[in-house]
Amino acid sequence: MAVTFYLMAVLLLLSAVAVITFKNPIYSALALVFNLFVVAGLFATLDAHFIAAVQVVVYAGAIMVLVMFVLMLLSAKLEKASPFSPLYFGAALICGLAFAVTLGLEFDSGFNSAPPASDLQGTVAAVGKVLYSRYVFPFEAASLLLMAAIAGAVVLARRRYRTKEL
Amino acid sequence: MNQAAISATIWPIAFFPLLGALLAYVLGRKERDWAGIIATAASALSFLWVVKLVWALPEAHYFEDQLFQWISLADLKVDFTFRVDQLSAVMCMVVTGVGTLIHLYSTAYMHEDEGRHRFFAYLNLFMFSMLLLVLGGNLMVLFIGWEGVGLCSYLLIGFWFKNLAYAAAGRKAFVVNRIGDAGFLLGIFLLLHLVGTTDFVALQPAIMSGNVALGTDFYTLVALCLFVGACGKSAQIPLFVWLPDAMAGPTPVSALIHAATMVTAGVYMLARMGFLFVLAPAALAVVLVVAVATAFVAATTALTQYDIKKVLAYSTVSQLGFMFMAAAAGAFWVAIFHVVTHAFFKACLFLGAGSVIHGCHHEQDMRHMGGLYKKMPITCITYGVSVLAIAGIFFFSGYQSKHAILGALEHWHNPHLKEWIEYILILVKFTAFLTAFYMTRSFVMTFLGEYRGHAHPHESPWPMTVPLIVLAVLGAFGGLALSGSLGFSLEHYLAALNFGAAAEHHHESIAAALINSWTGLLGVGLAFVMYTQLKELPGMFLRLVPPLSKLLSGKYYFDELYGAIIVRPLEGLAAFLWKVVDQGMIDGMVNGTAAFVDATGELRRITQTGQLRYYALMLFGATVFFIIFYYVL
Amino acid sequence: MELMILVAKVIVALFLVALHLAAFCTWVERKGSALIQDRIGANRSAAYVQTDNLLLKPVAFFLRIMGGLGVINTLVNDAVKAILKEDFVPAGVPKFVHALAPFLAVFPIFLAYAVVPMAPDFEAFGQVIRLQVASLDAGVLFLFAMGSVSVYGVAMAGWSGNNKFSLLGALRASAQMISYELAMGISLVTVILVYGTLDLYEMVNAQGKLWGICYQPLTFLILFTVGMAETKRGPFDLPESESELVAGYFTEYSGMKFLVFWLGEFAEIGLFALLLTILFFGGWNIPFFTYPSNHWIWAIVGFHVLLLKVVFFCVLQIVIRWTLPRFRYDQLMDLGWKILLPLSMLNLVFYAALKLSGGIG
Amino acid sequence: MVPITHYLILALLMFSIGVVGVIVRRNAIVVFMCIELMLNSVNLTFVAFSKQWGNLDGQIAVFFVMVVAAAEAAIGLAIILSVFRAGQSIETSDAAELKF
Repeated sequence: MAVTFYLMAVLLLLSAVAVITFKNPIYSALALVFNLFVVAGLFATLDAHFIAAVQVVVYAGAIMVLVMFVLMLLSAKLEKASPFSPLYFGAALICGLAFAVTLGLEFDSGFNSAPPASDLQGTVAAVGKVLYSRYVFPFEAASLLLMAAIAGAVVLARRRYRTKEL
Repeated sequence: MNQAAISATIWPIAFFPLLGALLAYVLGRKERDWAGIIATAASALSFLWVVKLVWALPEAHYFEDQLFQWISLADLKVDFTFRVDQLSAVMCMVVTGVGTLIHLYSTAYMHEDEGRHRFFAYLNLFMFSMLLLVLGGNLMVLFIGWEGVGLCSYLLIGFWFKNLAYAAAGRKAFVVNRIGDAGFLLGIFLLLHLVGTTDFVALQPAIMSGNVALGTDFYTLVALCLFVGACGKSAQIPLFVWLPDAMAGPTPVSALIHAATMVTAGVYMLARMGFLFVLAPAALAVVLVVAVATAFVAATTALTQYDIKKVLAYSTVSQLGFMFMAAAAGAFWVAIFHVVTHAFFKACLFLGAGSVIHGCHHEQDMRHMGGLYKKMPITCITYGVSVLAIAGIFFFSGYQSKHAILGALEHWHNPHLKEWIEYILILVKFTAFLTAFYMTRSFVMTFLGEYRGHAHPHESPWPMTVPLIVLAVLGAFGGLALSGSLGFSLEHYLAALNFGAAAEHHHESIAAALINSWTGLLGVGLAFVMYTQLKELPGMFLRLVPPLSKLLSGKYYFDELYGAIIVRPLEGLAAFLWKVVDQGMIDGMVNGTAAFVDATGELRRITQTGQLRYYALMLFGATVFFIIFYYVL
Repeated sequence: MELMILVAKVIVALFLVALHLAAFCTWVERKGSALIQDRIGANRSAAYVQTDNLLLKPVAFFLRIMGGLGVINTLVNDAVKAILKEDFVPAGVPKFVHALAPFLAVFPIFLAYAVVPMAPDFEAFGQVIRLQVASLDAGVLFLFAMGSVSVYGVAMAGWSGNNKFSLLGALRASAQMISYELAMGISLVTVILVYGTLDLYEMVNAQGKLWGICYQPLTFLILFTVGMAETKRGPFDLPESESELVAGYFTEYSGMKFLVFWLGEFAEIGLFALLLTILFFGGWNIPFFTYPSNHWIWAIVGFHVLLLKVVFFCVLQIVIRWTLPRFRYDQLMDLGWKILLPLSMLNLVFYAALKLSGGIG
Repeated sequence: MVPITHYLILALLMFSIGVVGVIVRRNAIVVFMCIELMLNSVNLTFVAFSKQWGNLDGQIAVFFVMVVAAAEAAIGLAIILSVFRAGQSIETSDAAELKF
């Protein structure tokens, strides 16, 4: 079990680094898809089966497909490569490291390293029961949010006036 | 009002003019001539409804029409109620009757004006407000009408608002009225606070029972407050200065609003609240002093005026003083009597003046008139009859009411001023003489002698002469008809206004009456002689006493006085507030804030690179900073 | 022991079912299309196999029969040809992605076979065995996830071809798949609602008395249509329409990689047939017959009953593909968004109301 | 079992990588993907805590994060498309005109 986790962890970090280092955004997207699958796997190791499945369906199956779709739509026209900016790279690296280190320091004080005590199973039935009882109003609100997002996307993406052809 | 209520439909009386105002404006925009017809019709309908109601009004009863509950706040309940009792009936008759005539007159007088749809809409709106005032069953409804007529007065004085002086006159009327209204409102609030109602029917027993915590002092206070309101509306010293200026409005407006109806609202209010005033003798004494002073000052000022409308205006102020004298003596029916007769002959005078002005192509200076009796016979005769009426010559209506006033003053039974009443009577009689004198003067200067102007005067068309004739007849015989001689006695009709004051009846012979009108005869005769035969005499007389003449032609310098003690300091304060407080401090603060934001914005602008990743860097950098700050430091 | 059973299951699922179905579909595609088009079709392979050896004579005869039916042509000749062909990779192509795409297209489909139960439980080796590689709690959800993931292979194939035909094909394919996924998801939810479970085995059990098709025909029709569109075949084959886009997203593929796409497509047909059978046609259930025990004999019977039904649906899909003309692209989108999606939503509401009123379940 | 701390550190590292990506990259879609990376690392902590405390609320939170992410993807990509139409570029550094 532990081996699976560490293997996944390594893959996760590698793919995450790949996301931000690939020059070609399509490769970044592929790396991210892989990353998301690994996250789903990590969810599975935490017995969150439903969330793992939803992760694959929503993230990998919908969001990233959309991203890929847009990338493919635009990629032929995106020849310009971003010039590398050492200033930003350095600043970002320092920022990220400081972030990791300062938050990591907190773990010393806050948590012991005892393994999880609960035998919680995130099955469809279990999650569904909580979702449709305690969280039914947020759930409905989420449906409204999605509706608004659909409407917004349609309005934004519709070509209202003819600009230069894509 | 120890009378029984009968419910009846009263609201159409006020509703017709309101509808008329709307229609006259809306339809008048398309076709100007419709406005006059609509407005006159609305006014006439209202008059007919009043006649119908008054005809059916039994003795010692009143009609009541409770429309809806207007205000409901905790304990305070105010109903929107209309009532027609005898007092209201008389006022309604005058307002709608004279009003209709003046509407008819205006259709001809205003027939060339571009804005006449506006004019008639205002006029009907005024009728509506005035009817609200006299029909209102409590002080609150009365006050709506009170403010409504003030508004219409303002609108109509400034009707030709393109003339800045006219617009300023309207403003002056409005502002001066506000001062009076403040007093009136205070009175209403005091009543509300201490008695808890403003309904007349409920108020009267409450006041007369004397169960008010503060007693007579309270009565005096409230009475004085209300009188301040009446002073403003009815142009008494010290708030009379607006009325002469109000002549800026079209002449029918002067006739209707500033002679016949609106300015008598103060008298009506006093009569309405008579039960309160009779319990406050001190207040009544104040009323008497103010009334006599007003009558005298106005009459003397009128002597030196050359503008025909100004003469009439000062005359109105003076006559209003007479009305208040009657009220001060507790003879409220007499006050109303004079209101009615005054409405007849003063409306006739104003309309006659309007006819002259109309005929002389908007000439108002009497020095440029004269000899008009040949050109405008009807106007001349009606004007002459009205002059005799206002002069108080027996049997004309003015004699009846003025005689009643003098009679009421002779029976002064107020503990205050008891010892002065003799002298006051002399002054009043002298004022009556002056009235006859200056009115005859205006008649002579206008109609007799040779024409001194350059226009081509002509007689007015029938819509103007018919009201003149009707009003002249009323002015001649109206007083007699109301005095009881012909079987109808206004005194008896308004018996409810008799709050224990001694009602003395003295039947007099015609000879005695003629003798009693000696002041009027003297004034008329003297003026006639002085202005037809001895034309140098008035000038000589004025030159003999230069300070007096200056004082008179300067209208006692009331405007200048107010200018010096009220307007100038206020202007100074306003200038200070404007230049120093508003422009300096407040604008400075606002502009300073803006300048500060502007300056800091310029600084912040440097950090706005528009680069997303720069913002992201700042965001995460700040997060890191705060984490470090919190955990490490 | 456990491991061996698992391996056996995988072999059954992958080789006995998935690959067999794919092969069978390929043959039906070839020979069936010839039948429909009144051609003879492939019949020459092994036509001249002759032998003098008496023992081998039946074998030669069998081969000749197979050759005459086109089986050898389809399964052997074509496969050999594809494997031996040059694996041509165009210039300027991201090679890794190009190579990865076909396998990404096929992988989720074969993975999906893992959660499908193939036969009633039976007892062997002292334990109850279920012929299902992974008995997932959320079996339908997994199927759906795999369906949505299979877009990647198509999209990457089209993009990595560095060819406008393949890119257009990929765009069409992914748009089509995304569009029809909505109706598919909602219809699956309807099915879940009706059976009250996400477990495919439980669903089959629920149809012991009455097949699902009897009381949810509309759901079946929607899912069947969506399945045709998801496999990008039949009248929905716009992403690879020869007359417009050469071969769509796999224009730049040849040899083995092309074969893999081919395989994936037919495996998907088989998968959908399997799914429809399990959801609506009672799986291995036989009308008016209940399996008397969980003896392994009955498991084999059930397995073949299931396969029979699956074969029927495979053939049905291929027949439709060769019968109906192709849609126009706007018609395709209209069908997906304006007809199937609202219809499936209404359908869901209807069954939800029915369930709420106690009509079913 | 692996202790929760390891999950948390893993999530932290992934989050930091996402942060660096957001700052360094200029392609709007890649920036968007980096944000997804960060969201996912947070999801991981949610699920890990959920397991730790035996409470499903964490998984519910993940569910809602996914809903928001889906909405964000729809709107975000539509905006990126609009930006591209307007300026023929999805570089964030090119969309810097609205700065004062």
